[in-house]
Amino acid sequence: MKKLLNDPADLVAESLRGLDRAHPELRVDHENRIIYRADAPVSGKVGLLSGGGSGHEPAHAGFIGPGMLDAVCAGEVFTSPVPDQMAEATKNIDSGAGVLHLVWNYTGDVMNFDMAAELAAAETDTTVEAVVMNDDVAVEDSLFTAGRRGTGAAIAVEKIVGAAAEQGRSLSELADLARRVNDNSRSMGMALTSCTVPAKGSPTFDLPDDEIEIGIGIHGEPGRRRVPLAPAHEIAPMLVDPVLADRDFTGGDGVLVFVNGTGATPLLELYLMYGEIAALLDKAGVVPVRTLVGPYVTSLDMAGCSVSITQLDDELLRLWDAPVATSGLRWGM
Amino acid sequence: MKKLLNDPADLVAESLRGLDRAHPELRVDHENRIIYRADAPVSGKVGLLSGGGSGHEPAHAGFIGPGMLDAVCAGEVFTSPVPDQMAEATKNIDSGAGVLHLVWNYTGDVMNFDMAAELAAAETDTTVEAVVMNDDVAVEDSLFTAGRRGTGAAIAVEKIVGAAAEQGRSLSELADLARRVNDNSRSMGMALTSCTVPAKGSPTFDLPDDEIEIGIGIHGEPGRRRVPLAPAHEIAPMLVDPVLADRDFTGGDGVLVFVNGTGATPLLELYLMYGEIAALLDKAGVVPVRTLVGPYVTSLDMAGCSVSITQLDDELLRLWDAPVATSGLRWGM
Amino acid sequence: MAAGSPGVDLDTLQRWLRAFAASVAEHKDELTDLDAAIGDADHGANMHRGMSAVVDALDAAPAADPAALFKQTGMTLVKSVGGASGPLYGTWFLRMAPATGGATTLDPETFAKALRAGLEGVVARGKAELGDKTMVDALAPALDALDAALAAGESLADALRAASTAADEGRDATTPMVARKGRASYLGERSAGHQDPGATSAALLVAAAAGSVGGAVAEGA
Amino acid sequence: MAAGSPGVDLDTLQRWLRAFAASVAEHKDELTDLDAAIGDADHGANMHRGMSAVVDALDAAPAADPAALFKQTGMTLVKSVGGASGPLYGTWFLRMAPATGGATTLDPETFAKALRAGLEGVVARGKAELGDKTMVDALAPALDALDAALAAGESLADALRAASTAADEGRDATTPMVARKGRASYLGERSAGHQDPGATSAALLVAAAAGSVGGAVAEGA
Ligand SMILES: Nc1ncnc2c1ncn2[C@@H]1O[C@H](COP(=O)(O)OP(=O)(O)O)[C@@H](O)[C@H]1O
Ligand SMILES: Nc1ncnc2c1ncn2[C@@H]1O[C@H](COP(=O)(O)OP(=O)(O)O)[C@@H](O)[C@H]1O
Ligand SMILES: [Mg+2]
Ligand SMILES: [Mg+2]
Ligand SMILES: [Mg+2]
Ligand SMILES: [Mg+2]
Repeated sequence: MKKLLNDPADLVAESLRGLDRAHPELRVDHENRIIYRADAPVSGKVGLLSGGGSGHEPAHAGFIGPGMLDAVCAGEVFTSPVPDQMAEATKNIDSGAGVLHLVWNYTGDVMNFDMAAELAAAETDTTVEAVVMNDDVAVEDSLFTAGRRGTGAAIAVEKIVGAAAEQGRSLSELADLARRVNDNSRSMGMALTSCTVPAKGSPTFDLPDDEIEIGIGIHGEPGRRRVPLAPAHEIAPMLVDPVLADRDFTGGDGVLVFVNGTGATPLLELYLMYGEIAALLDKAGVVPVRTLVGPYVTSLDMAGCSVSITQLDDELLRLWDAPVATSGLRWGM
Repeated sequence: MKKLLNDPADLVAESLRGLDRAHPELRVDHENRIIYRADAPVSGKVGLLSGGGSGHEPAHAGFIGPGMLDAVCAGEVFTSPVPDQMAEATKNIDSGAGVLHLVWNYTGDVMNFDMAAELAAAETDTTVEAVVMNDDVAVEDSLFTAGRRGTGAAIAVEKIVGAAAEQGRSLSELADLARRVNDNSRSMGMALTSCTVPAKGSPTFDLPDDEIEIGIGIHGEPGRRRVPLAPAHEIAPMLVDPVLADRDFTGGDGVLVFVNGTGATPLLELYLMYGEIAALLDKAGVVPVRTLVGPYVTSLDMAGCSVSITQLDDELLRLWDAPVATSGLRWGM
Repeated sequence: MAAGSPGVDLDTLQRWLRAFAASVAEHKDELTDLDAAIGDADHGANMHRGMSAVVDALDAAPAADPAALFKQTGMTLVKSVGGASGPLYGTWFLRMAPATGGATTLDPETFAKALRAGLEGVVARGKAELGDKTMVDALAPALDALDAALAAGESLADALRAASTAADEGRDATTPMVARKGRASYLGERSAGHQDPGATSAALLVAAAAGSVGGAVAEGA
Repeated sequence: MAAGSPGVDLDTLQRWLRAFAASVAEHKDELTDLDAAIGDADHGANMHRGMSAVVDALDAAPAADPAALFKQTGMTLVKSVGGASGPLYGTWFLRMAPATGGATTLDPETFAKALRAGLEGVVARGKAELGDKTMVDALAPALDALDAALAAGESLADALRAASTAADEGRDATTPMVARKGRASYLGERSAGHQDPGATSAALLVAAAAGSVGGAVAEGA
């Protein structure tokens, strides 16, 4: 395993140390591994909390700041953070308007956020709502399983809800909005290579040189199926078709298309993939009005990509375009 | 070779197609492979042109926009663009105030930009100045060689000169400023793994699992030396020490520290590296006042990092902080 | 061995937790490799981090009675593990605590009742049913075997040995299953053919009980 | 073979360029592999892209005379290659053009003079000296051998064969050199022990001349 680290057991703590120094606009509670907007709690604003395992950078801490999240709890690599962290963060970002937990749908994350909400309810008088994000169409029989995974759509949810929170909307309005953006979103991913979890020290799965994983998760969980390595113009429909089959995206005011790099994929290739994807959307009568291309939700050093599509309407478009100032997404300020 | 592409020969053209669709704020001349600010030429403003081989994304097109570059010429992967492209771009971004070529110091880039300037002089009445950026301290005997490579410092040069150009400064003032920022900057890089050039289809160099390259270039050129794989706290001084030995960074108003990921390095690790680097700077009495951590000048899928340090003063700090709106760097607008 | 074995005291319970921690440390890579095949390659690291913290807590502040020990262990796991296994193993011990009824020495029935309460907590938290390819597939048969053996008048030591055998069989039975809970469920049919990591660590937990609690009780008998 | 061989006509020159293009295509991977060792792994792709464009241009619009042919070839290379080799090989042909003096058939001395002008262009553009481990290390000895052979009264065919031998020797001699120009110079001492890719393609260029120009002239003799 070749990585820029010292002891793998210290990776998350040491990385947070660097993040803290690099971003004076954030505040890091190293003991609890919570990263805050330096000015949290923001008076009158609902606090937005997310988080999850580490290894997805810039998610999650890269999306803290005006117009997006107020705090993030960092877990070990690919391991959900724990309820104590979440409860502590919840307390500290509550300005009295309540706190919204934006939870990526994984068994661990959901259970830990549940326990955190129970703790917060028992220990403080903070009102907490939780919205679970589950946009990954790779999981087919979601009814009798852990359900669909939360993947790229979270960026749209967190950005749009973040903008609405700055407007002073109420906790329940924001929870509804989060659910609406999540319902409007679908994602599908693929991997060319496995990632290597530092604590394990070797690739999570063996993928022969001539095969790729379709429907991969963001933690190196194997995908739905393996197919032979194919050119980009054949891979693109393997991602776009299941997304379009799952929801009608032809209405509304166009869509947000997010082509995500999983870590080791050159941006040069991601743009090429976006070209292939946009051509498929053209054919399907789906109109991309906003685009995001880059490594935003990574899986350590995995090579691959995912596509997330979010149906927009006038309101969502305005909220997407609203100013945001985080290290991962920034415009208008 | 596992990559998201079709025919490697079409990679750059197809990637530009996706880039074009993803960024309505840019204009792409596909025949000449030139990417422009949509509103170029900007009246009264000196035009800023850079470019180079592809494979370094977001460099170079990711730095086009208000407050930074006006146009970029894209070459084949790791191959300098050609004079015709540069001459055409030069003509199209000249609003009458002249054009500054910001050239990354590689034999090919320098010769092609030279020929472009000759072409532009012969064919139009555009005044062209060129500044060659050469910040890489890995190249030791630079006097009798092709000189030091242009690497991470270009981001500082292009950002700072871009801000000054928006203020309406003259071509010669901007050229002086570019030289000053370049002189104020030093860089050093390392690789954990080789990149794979798509047209070649296999890694440029073999690097055993227990060795790393110190002083690597941004095109997978082998570095100055190979050393055994080491923990991050031992790698950091291999980068920082030669930089600090080459220039005194203790004066002025602090420094900009730029920790660059070469492509496949997780941001989690880059932040850890920044923590190590910042600790070394503390010891050396060098004060980071601005920080940039992320994959800005990549080498396709190479895993590794580089550190660039730029001495700032009051003016450079203000220009660095000035608004910029590019897909790679954005703040204040 | 006759019925009416002596109870399980605090010391023995601590030995159980230490034995489980040692067993997890020993099988860390195996647990992670199992998780790599159908999950995210962290179960070994997760359990090791958690049980190391449990042992640290034991060393730092010995609990006053079994209830306190279980509570401290559960809270430590919830605080230090994360992921799916943290809340589940954490809940297991947290629910065991009140089920001891404050006793300082647990008679076999109380110990079995406490374990059963733990399992109910796991099921309440994770909603897994038998056959979903989770830790429940090792824990539930183990507790059934324990109850049955105790009901048949066997000693706690023997009953725990039976429980451990049942846990091992339950763990092995997860291999052909198609996962319906947790991360492995994303794989659908592809999850079949792989042993569940959580069922594997759960079998280690029961084996540790058979080894230390069973052993101590047997010695004490 | 006697002195006073017949001149080199347009057809023969075109055959030279096509032969070089074919040779580059054949050695593409070798050139790239050499560049991978001390450069950036693109020399084969660069030269192949350029010479394919040159052949396309020949097919599309045959040049009127040698000067036009060289100019078109040089411009095509400058336009299509990029990197270091594009401006250098481009300049080589661009500088050959005026040195033909507008002749439709080049006598051996004029051909040699044109090649020499090409070399001077390469040196003016790239500032490489002999021993810097570049294409100059193959080209300069080749032209020296050519001039010497012609001065000794040998036929152009023989003189080009001598030039090709000298180019090959010059190419081989780059192996122990420490690069002082181009990308390989970044490696310092580590560049020694590797053959220079540009010197390798340059030797192919001279060999193609010996094969086609030399061959044609010999046939015509
Ligand atoms: N809903 C659930 N109920 C019971 N056990 C579960 C459930 N979900 C997951 N598990 C158990 O947790 C194990 C995985 O634990 P771990 O790898 O530590 O967490 P994560 O899946 O969050 O990475 C699985 O092998 C399974 O036995
Ligand atoms: N200054 C120079 N003068 C002469 N030849 C040079 C010079 N710099 C580089 N070369 C030649 O160019 C070759 C590399 O060409 P190529 O790989 O196509 O370009 P790049 O180095 O830009 O990738 C080298 O092997 C060397 O022979
Ligand atoms: Mg996990
Ligand atoms: Mg090159
Ligand atoms: Mg796991
Ligand atoms: Mg090269």
